[in-house]
Amino acid sequence: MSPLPSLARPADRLEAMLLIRAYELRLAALAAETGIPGTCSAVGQEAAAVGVVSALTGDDLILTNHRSAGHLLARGADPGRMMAEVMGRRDGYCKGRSGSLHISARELGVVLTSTIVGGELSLATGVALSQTMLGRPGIVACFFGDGAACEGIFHEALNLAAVWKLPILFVCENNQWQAFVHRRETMLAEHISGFAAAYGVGGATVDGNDVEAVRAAALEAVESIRASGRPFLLETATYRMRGHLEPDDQHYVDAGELAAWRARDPIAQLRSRLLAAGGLTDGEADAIDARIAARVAAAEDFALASPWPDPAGLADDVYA
Amino acid sequence: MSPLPSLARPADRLEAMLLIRAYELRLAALAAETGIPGTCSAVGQEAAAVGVVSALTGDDLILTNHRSAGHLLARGADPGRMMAEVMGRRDGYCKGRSGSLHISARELGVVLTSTIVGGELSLATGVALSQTMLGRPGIVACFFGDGAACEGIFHEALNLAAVWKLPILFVCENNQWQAFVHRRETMLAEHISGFAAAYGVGGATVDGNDVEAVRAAALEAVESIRASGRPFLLETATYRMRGHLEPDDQHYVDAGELAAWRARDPIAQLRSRLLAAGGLTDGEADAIDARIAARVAAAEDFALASPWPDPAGLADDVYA
Amino acid sequence: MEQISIERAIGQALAEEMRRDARVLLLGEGVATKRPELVAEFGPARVRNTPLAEAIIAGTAVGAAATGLRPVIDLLFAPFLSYAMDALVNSAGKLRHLSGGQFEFPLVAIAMTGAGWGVGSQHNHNLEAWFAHAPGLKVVMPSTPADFKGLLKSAIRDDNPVLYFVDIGLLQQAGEVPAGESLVPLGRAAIARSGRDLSLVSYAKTVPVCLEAAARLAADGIEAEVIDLRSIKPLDLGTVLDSVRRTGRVVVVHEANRSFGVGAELAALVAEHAFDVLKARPLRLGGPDAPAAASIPLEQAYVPSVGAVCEAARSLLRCD
Amino acid sequence: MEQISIERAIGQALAEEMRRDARVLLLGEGVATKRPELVAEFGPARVRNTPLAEAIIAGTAVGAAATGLRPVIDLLFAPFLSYAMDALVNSAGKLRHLSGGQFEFPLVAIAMTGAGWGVGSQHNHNLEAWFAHAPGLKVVMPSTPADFKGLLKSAIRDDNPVLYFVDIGLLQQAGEVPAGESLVPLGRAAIARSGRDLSLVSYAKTVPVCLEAAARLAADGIEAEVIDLRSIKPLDLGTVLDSVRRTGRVVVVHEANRSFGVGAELAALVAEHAFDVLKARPLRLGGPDAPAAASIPLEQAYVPSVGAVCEAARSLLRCD
Ligand SMILES: Cc1ncc(C[n+]2csc(CCOP(=O)(O)OP(=O)(O)O)c2C)c(N)n1
Ligand SMILES: Cc1ncc(C[n+]2csc(CCOP(=O)(O)OP(=O)(O)O)c2C)c(N)n1
Ligand SMILES: [Mg+2]
Ligand SMILES: [Mg+2]
Repeated sequence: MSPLPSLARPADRLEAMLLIRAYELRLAALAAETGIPGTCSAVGQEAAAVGVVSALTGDDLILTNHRSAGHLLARGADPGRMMAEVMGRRDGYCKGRSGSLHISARELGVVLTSTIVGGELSLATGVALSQTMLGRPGIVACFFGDGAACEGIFHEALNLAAVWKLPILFVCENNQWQAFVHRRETMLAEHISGFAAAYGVGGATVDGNDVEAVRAAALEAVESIRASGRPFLLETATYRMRGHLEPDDQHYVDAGELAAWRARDPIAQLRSRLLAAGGLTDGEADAIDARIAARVAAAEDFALASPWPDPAGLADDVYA
Repeated sequence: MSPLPSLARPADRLEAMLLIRAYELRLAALAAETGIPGTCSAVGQEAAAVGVVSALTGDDLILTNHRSAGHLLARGADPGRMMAEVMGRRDGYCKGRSGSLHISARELGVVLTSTIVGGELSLATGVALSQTMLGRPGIVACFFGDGAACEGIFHEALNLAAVWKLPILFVCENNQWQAFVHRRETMLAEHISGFAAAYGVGGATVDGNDVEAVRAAALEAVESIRASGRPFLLETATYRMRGHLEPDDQHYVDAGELAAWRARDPIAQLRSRLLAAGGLTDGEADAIDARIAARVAAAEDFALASPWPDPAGLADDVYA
Repeated sequence: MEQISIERAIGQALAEEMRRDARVLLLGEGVATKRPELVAEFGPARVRNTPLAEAIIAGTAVGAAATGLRPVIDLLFAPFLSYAMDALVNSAGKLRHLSGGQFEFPLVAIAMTGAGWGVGSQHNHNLEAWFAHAPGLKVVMPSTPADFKGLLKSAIRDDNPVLYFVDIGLLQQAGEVPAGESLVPLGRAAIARSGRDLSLVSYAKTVPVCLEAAARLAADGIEAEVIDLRSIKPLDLGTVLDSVRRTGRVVVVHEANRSFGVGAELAALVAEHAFDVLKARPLRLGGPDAPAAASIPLEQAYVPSVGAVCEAARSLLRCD
Repeated sequence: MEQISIERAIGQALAEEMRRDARVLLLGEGVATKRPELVAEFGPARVRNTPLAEAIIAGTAVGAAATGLRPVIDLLFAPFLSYAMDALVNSAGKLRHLSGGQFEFPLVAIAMTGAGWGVGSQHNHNLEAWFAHAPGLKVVMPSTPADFKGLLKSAIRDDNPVLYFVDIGLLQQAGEVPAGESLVPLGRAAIARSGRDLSLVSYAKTVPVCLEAAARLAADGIEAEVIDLRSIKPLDLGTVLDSVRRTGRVVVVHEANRSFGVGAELAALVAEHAFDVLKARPLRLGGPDAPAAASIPLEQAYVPSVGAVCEAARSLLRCD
């Protein structure tokens, strides 16, 4: 396990969020300009990712889905190797075979990413079973969307984790959208955390656009999982500020709703709060911006310089 | 639709329960004696079936599963054609092709029986959609077990029914067993009806061994469905007094638990209550017993006299 | 004739059939968002966004089809069918036969498949062989806009469950579509090009590959006949055998994994029924036994190429 | 050598491998109830009853396999795999390749299939072709107690996901099983009977059918070689071609629906690789393109008979 980036200070978390934003916006621009395969960006959801990942230790494992850049970057993934992966290049985390939709990075503890909605939920119980049966210390954090909560597998996973006492932090990123369908068309309840009680496990909903609130809730949840060995269902209430898959003109999105959430941009909120409270100076903020810009530019250069995979390996790594 | 048997009077319900019991015990004996393919009997669960079916009208449709004899017989199925079906004979409801596990009888409104646990739940929403979109009056009653409630499809069905306002009475027959596994090994909660609230629909648990209580709860649920167009989740708490599939020695069953439930036999309870309250005389009770014995004997004769299906039709009725 | 895209051909077929028959409805994740013109014309009850839950989408369609509606469901990408197998295979495919012919299942399940978007094999996986092997289902996989339209219309009118696969590699193509009512019957192949020297049998994306190969071969004086199967089940064996009886040589070409694919059935049928006239061994070209990678060069290399088809053809003519 | 049943052979293989390797565990509906001796020896953590939820059973196994355990899951009857397709096909089969080789999936999924219990095609459906067509998976389907034991042991030690199909028609058979450690390698066929006139290629229940046919044919001076594939994937093409090169004639026999079944791949491979030596067209015998009915005479008629195999064999020799 490579050393994780520190997310201990608020400024670290701001920097992580900015990195995610800049990385995703650059990929979105590239998708629009050059037609590289689009990504599912999580712009607007950075606090949910960074807040939860900041509450994990290096022993903990992460499962994620198609909208994974935030989780991976917060965990310390190299944006260059990620961009290379998105572009299908050889130096990507998955040798270019994954593209943007199922990036795993075992070296970072990000395992078994699935782009089948709910796939990560089906696998998380097994990963947690390995942790407990092999006596490993870490818990398992499993990120999924409000849409995934409509799939039966969400219930099967939550139930099994409850009955078998598996140490899983189920993190539902409720971004109000399921591709081109609003959450409200798919369920009567507003929140997914309501299911926790039905399964006899702990649950909570937190403001997903407030990274400090997410972190606090995640720390509490992780502590309860470590203490009890039982799963916990944490919902981050947030919003997908861009489209489902770049490029996407969001014509189907209610403009008022979008504007209201944009006004609650998690990055702008944290930045102004830190500046106001003296936790960050303008100079420090500028320095962060500059670092991020340089990292994303370098990542792009790295990715574009990476060779294409060789079609001779089309059937490699299929069987062990 | 053929005329339904009346289940309006308590004595009718007693007779229906006795028919189910006698029919199932005879099949169990035949399975043990002659090795005809075994059935999944619902001995002990007759009140749950009769109570719910008695609350339906002829317009309503029923979906059921592998443990269906009670639902079918309460609805007025001919025990002879049922036995013929179980034995795989030509005069069975499904020409002998179903055997005991997926008997449908469209003429009785018992449609699309599936022996895939949860299969009936996946189909009920569509049947209800037909009812509403084609302007038909009946609601849909969908019977399933506590085990089926562990399958993700239960949640998908309940959620869709809630969101689309489908007129479905979800009837969970919680008989404490899921084949060879006790319910308590599979979920932390004791009751399935707890999920109703999470989906924003009405729900209730009723003593499934008290046919009058089941009937009352079902009448209320059906009324609420007809009035609101919304689904309802009714759980009948009962017990599978025999094994999963005949023959089954139940060696894995806790003797104390079994004895406690046997003491609450739904048929014995109703009979003694009716006799005590004067709703039934000993003579009437004897007459019922005699009628039942004659019907089951005639059914067996009919079934055994029915010819085997012709293998020349192996690929008939595959495509319309 | 009008030149329209496959996307529009599908939209036209849906609109025309919904106009013709009020029982036809369209269900799926985002179908109402993506086809506002259908919502406008037919209303939200007949064009419904669903929750993100393929199992209940399919189950609902199956239950509705059995009871009077004629649903079309859009399940997006073929691998998502992995959640919908029970309803399609165990219910729609089997319950007609098992129930003794009590039900029909007039439904169409649409799913996209094939290389084209660089999204990897959790989106790009050609699964037509699974459904062709499942009794009770039909499978179509057209290659031209006219066939997409005409086959969808026929599929909607068919009283059986039809899997309708859309090769995304073709989606951007435009082609002539006869104006007005024009049905393409299920189970009828098309001779896309006539030739006397060998038969190239294919469907979907590899039909244009074969046509281009045939053009190249013609430059060398080799006249290849190209057969576009259009339907995989029912299979138009007559047209295939007719062609092979004339040419004496056959190459079957498809994108799906060659092993245990549709081409195996075709090669086996040809070997069985045209053994006497075969001048050379029957050949098959298909994808490698590997999941398709996201990286565009890998994805493209997965698909049988014009060069590979030419080479296979030449190898057969050499061994004359 | 000891004569034991297939049921016991499987139990021995499980016990021996669990004894040898502490990472091996057994999960499934009722596995702990049905194998108390394994619970007694290995404890309840390694032999676990699960909730009734095939999707999460499979998903748990896949997640566990990728992270250090070696799970064996019992999914009961093959059609129940319809709930488990995502985890098996999209995750276990694909995530090794898509992740660039980061994971291995050493797991075994056991499922029963085939005629024998008169339970109909929602229990009896031979699905091996589906999994053989899915990249990344292996498929075995033995016919003798020794092979059941030896192949299960090898499957458990294999680092890939293996589907292990148990033909219930064979379950009651006893046979010799070598005492002590004896592995049967995956991907190696057995010559169950030698002969020079034609090759009968089969697996599972139809191997004894072919052997009986061979005995009958021998009475007429026809010497049939019977090949028991044992593994369907990897396929021992060498042994098959070797045999066909000697005999010049082949009949492939299996119970599964003939159309698009495993036999198609075999016939196609033989036609491709042994065209020059074939003295007659390759034939296939398989089930009709229909779901298997429950009625015992229908169920039995579904399976290729000794008479049909003899007739096919004779027809090939006649056209010499
Ligand atoms: C089983 C399945 N169905 C549909 C899709 C297509 N799809 C990809 S992402 C998505 C929306 C997922 O919504 P949610 O779970 O809320 O996650 P979000 O995209 O909002 O992060 C859909 C429908 C898929 N990948 N897998
Ligand atoms: C998908 C599936 N898994 C497993 C089975 C085997 N099986 C048949 S009935 C049964 C138990 C079902 O339990 P429950 O839903 O509570 O119904 P009950 O039998 O108690 O009436 C099982 C495991 C099946 N038929 N289908
Ligand atoms: Mg969402
Ligand atoms: Mg039960």
